Amino acid sequence: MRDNPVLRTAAKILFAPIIVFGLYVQFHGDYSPGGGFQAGVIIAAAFILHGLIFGLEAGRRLVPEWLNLAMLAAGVLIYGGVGVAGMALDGLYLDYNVLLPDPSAGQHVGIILVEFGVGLTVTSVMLALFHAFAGFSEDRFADKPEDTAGGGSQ
Amino acid sequence: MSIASIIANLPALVVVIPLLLAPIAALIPISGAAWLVAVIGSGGALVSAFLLQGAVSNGSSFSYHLGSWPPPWGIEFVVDSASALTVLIMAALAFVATLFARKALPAEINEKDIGKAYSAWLLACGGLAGLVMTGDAFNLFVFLEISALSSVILIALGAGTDRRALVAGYNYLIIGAVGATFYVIGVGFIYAVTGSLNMADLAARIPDVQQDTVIMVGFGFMVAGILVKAAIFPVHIWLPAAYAYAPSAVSALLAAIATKASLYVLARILFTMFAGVPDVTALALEWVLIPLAIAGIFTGTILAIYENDIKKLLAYSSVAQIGYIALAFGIASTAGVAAGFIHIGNHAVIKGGMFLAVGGYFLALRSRVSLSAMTGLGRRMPITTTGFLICGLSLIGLPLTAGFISKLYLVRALIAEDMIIVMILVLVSSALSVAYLWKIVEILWQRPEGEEAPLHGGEAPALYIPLWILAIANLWLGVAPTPLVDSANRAAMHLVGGL
Amino acid sequence: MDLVATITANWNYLIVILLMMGGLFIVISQNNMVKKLVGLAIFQTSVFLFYITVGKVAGGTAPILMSYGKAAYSNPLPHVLILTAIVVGVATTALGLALVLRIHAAFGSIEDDEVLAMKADAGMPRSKRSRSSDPDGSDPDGGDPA
Amino acid sequence: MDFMSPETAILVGILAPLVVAVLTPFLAVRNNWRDIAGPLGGVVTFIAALHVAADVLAGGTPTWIAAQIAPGIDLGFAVTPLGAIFGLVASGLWILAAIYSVGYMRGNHEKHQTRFAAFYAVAVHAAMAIAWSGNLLVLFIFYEILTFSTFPLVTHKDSKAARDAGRLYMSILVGTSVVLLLPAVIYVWVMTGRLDFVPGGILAGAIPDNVVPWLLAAFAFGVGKAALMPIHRWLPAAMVAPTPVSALLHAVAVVKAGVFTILMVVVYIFGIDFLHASGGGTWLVWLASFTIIASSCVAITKDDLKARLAYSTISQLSYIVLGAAIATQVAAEGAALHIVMHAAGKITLFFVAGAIYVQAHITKISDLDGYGRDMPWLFGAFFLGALSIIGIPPLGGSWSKFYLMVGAVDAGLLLVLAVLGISSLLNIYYLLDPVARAFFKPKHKDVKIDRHPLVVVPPVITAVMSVLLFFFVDAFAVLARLMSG
Repeated sequence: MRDNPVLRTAAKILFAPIIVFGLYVQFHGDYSPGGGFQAGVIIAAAFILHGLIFGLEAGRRLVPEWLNLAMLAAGVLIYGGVGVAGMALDGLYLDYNVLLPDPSAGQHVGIILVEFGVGLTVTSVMLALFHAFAGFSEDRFADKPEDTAGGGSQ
Repeated sequence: MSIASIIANLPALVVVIPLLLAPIAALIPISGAAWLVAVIGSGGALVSAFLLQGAVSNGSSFSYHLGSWPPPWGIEFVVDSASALTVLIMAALAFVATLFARKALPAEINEKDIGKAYSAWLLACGGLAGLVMTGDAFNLFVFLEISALSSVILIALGAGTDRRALVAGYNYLIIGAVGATFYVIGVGFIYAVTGSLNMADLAARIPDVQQDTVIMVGFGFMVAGILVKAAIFPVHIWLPAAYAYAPSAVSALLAAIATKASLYVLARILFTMFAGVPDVTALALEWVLIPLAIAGIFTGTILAIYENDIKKLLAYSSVAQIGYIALAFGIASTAGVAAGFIHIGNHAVIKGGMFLAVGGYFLALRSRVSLSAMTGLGRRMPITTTGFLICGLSLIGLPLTAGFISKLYLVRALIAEDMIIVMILVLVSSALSVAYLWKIVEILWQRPEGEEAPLHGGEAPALYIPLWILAIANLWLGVAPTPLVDSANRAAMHLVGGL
Repeated sequence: MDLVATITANWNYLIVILLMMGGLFIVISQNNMVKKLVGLAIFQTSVFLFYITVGKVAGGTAPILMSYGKAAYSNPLPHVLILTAIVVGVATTALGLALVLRIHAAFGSIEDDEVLAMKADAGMPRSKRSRSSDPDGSDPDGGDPA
Repeated sequence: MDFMSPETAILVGILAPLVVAVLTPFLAVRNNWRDIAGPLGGVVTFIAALHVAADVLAGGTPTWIAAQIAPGIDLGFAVTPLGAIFGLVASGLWILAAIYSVGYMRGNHEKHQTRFAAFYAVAVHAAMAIAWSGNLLVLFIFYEILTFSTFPLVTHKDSKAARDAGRLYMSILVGTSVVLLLPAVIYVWVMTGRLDFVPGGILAGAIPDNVVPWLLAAFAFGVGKAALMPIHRWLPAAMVAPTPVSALLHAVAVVKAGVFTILMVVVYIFGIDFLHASGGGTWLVWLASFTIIASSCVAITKDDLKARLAYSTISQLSYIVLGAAIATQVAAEGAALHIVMHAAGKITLFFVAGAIYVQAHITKISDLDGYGRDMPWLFGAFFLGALSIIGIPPLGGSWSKFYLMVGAVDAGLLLVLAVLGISSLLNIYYLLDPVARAFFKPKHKDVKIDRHPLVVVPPVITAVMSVLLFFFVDAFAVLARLMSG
């Protein structure tokens, strides 16, 4: 699909708007329908579209495997971090009221941070799944000497 | 992070510490460092569980509101003598298994995957702890899935040595997912009728709803789902393959704690959520749980007698022991439920120890440990084999070992409820279990030398020290069982109370 | 109420039951591992549908506090629960497919009965196995996962 | 003699054999040290047993509590008069058995002597703990440990036959104890809320009369070691073990623990009067009588010396069970005395059988013709031991048989008198037959005899003891009378 000019240009044009729309859904989650899960999938769709059109190696150059794994872990740690912050400020786990002096603002900040963490994780999980399944080749597991059995069994 | 806030947040810490350290472990490529993270995770959970058990040792119980949303809206962690005891047993066994994993996991899994293996390990520990702590029915489903999926990953990691681990993992995934979905359907029915998900709130609302059909169907789905996860007789088929082909450290972890959490959940469903409708639960106990438990005891023991692969043999014996616990809960008297909790503690220590010993054999023999491969190991690996023997004698219930205490209290509960036929069946099956243990002991010690599998490096202290911790625990719980027995009685009083 | 009225009244529950039992049947009857996963996905989707149907309040709009005019709102809780259940479903399916790929690499087939029939490899850990995979297939052609 | 308080005496008596067992592997560096440890431990234990018996004679019941297993039951020891008797027998005979086994093992050049000595000591430890156990649960615990610790002794030779015998030994003993004895113990615990040994019994009034025979059956068949007829097969099969083990099995520990348990249950759990009143024991009287006669007949057919002695033990054990089942004061005393008399007599016979094997490698009775003059001391001891078991006056055995007969008359069971008479006649035939062959028949198989003093001295001592027991029986008689409070 790499050499089909129509797809290439369409992909180039569409890439940015999809990301923007994803971010919109991410940060308007508390006013209108949206939130971490949906936004994460939309943003991942942009990267997958790019991977499909420009090939897996280009996709991996855009988001290398270690970055992908790091983003995944970072998302979960942000979510957990907000919870631990609540505990540190003498509230209970995931207690948003104590994050800021004014409880309703605290709730606001808490939910946005948590949703951002979720968004980050979902994006990197979807991307990791795509690369794992697309990049899976059986000979990697055949009797090749000392090859990594890694693969995306995430 | 003042000390007071730590104490106040203990119930959450037991679950949060392992869960939050899991992603960190996944990022670390060096196996030693990743193991350290795992030790910190399981150690932290153990300390919190120990403090929690201390807090409720006077029979009190308290609830912890996540995100300070009060129940019945918010998710609530319930800490009472029953849940604290179960979490403490699981955290202790998880910690010992993690110590064992230092040398055991790298020997069987590719170096690059070690970080991810420990991450799944911590997820499993955190998920199981959450399963026991949570007081919210749907949150329980989430923890059920967290622990199930991470256990599947851990089992499938055994593919490094035996490719059937992949099929075992796959089957566990399918059957576990179907079980969990059954549970969710049950919760859906109960939620549709009562409108609440909090267990304590449900216990209050269910009696006055009295639309029997919906309650009955919901109860049926929930119990069926949990029976699958607890590997009770007809739906236990995933257990032997899963424990046999998983890496040895994983078999020890799963054998010791995985099914215990589901059994505890079964007790909570039967004795707290549906306490208000005794005729429904009585029906399930008498016609479902007890017959299945007895059938499980006999199939497990008989299959174990004829099994040649040692880990599958121990897995079948686990099915039988789970049958004992389910039977104890089935008796539904305070003495019976107490016997169930005692055996949860004792079986975890027994089976954990035996799988650690078999792990030690596997790492020395470097090949699948079938009974023929174990000939004469008694002389060549004396330390591991004596530990294995102590746990084995505890399995068949030799006096002065933990197994004897749980058999004593189970038979006592049975006689008190004068279920004489059931008692005879239990005793006959425990006599049968002597058969398969003696088969192993004869092979370990008495078979003359001659055709013996080569040993690669003798016994490593890192492998037999955790085993001996559990062996000594076996003897300790056998001679002075009062701490376990008292907390089990308190748990039973709390759960079954005036029943 | 006669039969037709009950059916028309709660036809959505009928669909839930149809999907649920269909999915379960596929999981049990199918030999092919991927089809089992498809059946499992159908089974889980039926649960999502069930929760949403339970949550629907006749005439209620989306539970978002825009203006105070509208009185009736559908119950938001089932939707949130199902969001989690969907994520769990995705995770289960992804893990199942990953396992199927590895099984195919290890056993050369993903038919349940064929895989079970195959004798396990000698189970020698990687470091011990000889590198040369001899042609006569003493080492099953699928090779053992590295 | 009073430098030890009774409590420390219990502690010493129980822990000394364990210390010997633990030290043996370390002492194995020099064979002599290891071999001295056994008898030395025996002497220490015997002194402790004497102390305890003296205290019991003075009317006290020394107790020592270790830990609390369950509400109302603690892991502790309390010496009853019957316990004191068994303690004396076990520790006293251990000294001689230890010396004898050293001679035997060296004479026969057996391998694994260290493992043998260690498990030997553990078995005696279990026997002492059973003798002085504080309640039925502690007794059950050490009863099981005795089974597991004697298993390596029975399968010492590691041959196929030894392993089959071991398998039968384990399946019967563990099977009966787990399936029958344990529920019986727990049933008593549930019904009465206590398990300790009280003169006059704790079951009177706690359980309905029609349950008594079933509970007694659970105990009688639960205690596999008492070798009642249907569950006796493990005993002849265990003859494949070396003779010191058979001596230990038959006289010092295993079977004695079995009948001791049944006697303790009848006297201290059921209570003699309650059992007699409820008539629950009558079926056991007839089963024991049947066992006595049947095993004596089988003994006659056995040509192998040790097999014949094994079946003789089965019938002698049923004497004690018979005394318990008759459930009168005198019969119970007779049963208690028979524990002592039979121990002394039977251990002599086994020592002689082993000595003949070590010195002349003869196992068949038919081959014994004419060897009386070559081994005069051995056959003399055999003669005295046989007389004691048959119950001829100058020997100790006559006392216990006399008490049993008086007990039977008390209970009005005249048929039992006939049973005891017939069995004495049968005993005379199959026990004196080897002696008659050795002294009066011409030798038809000549074998070189090599002298081993260590295996000859112990049987002579125990033979003399059987005689002395006739004259100095009052200590044991008083203990027996104290038994029922």
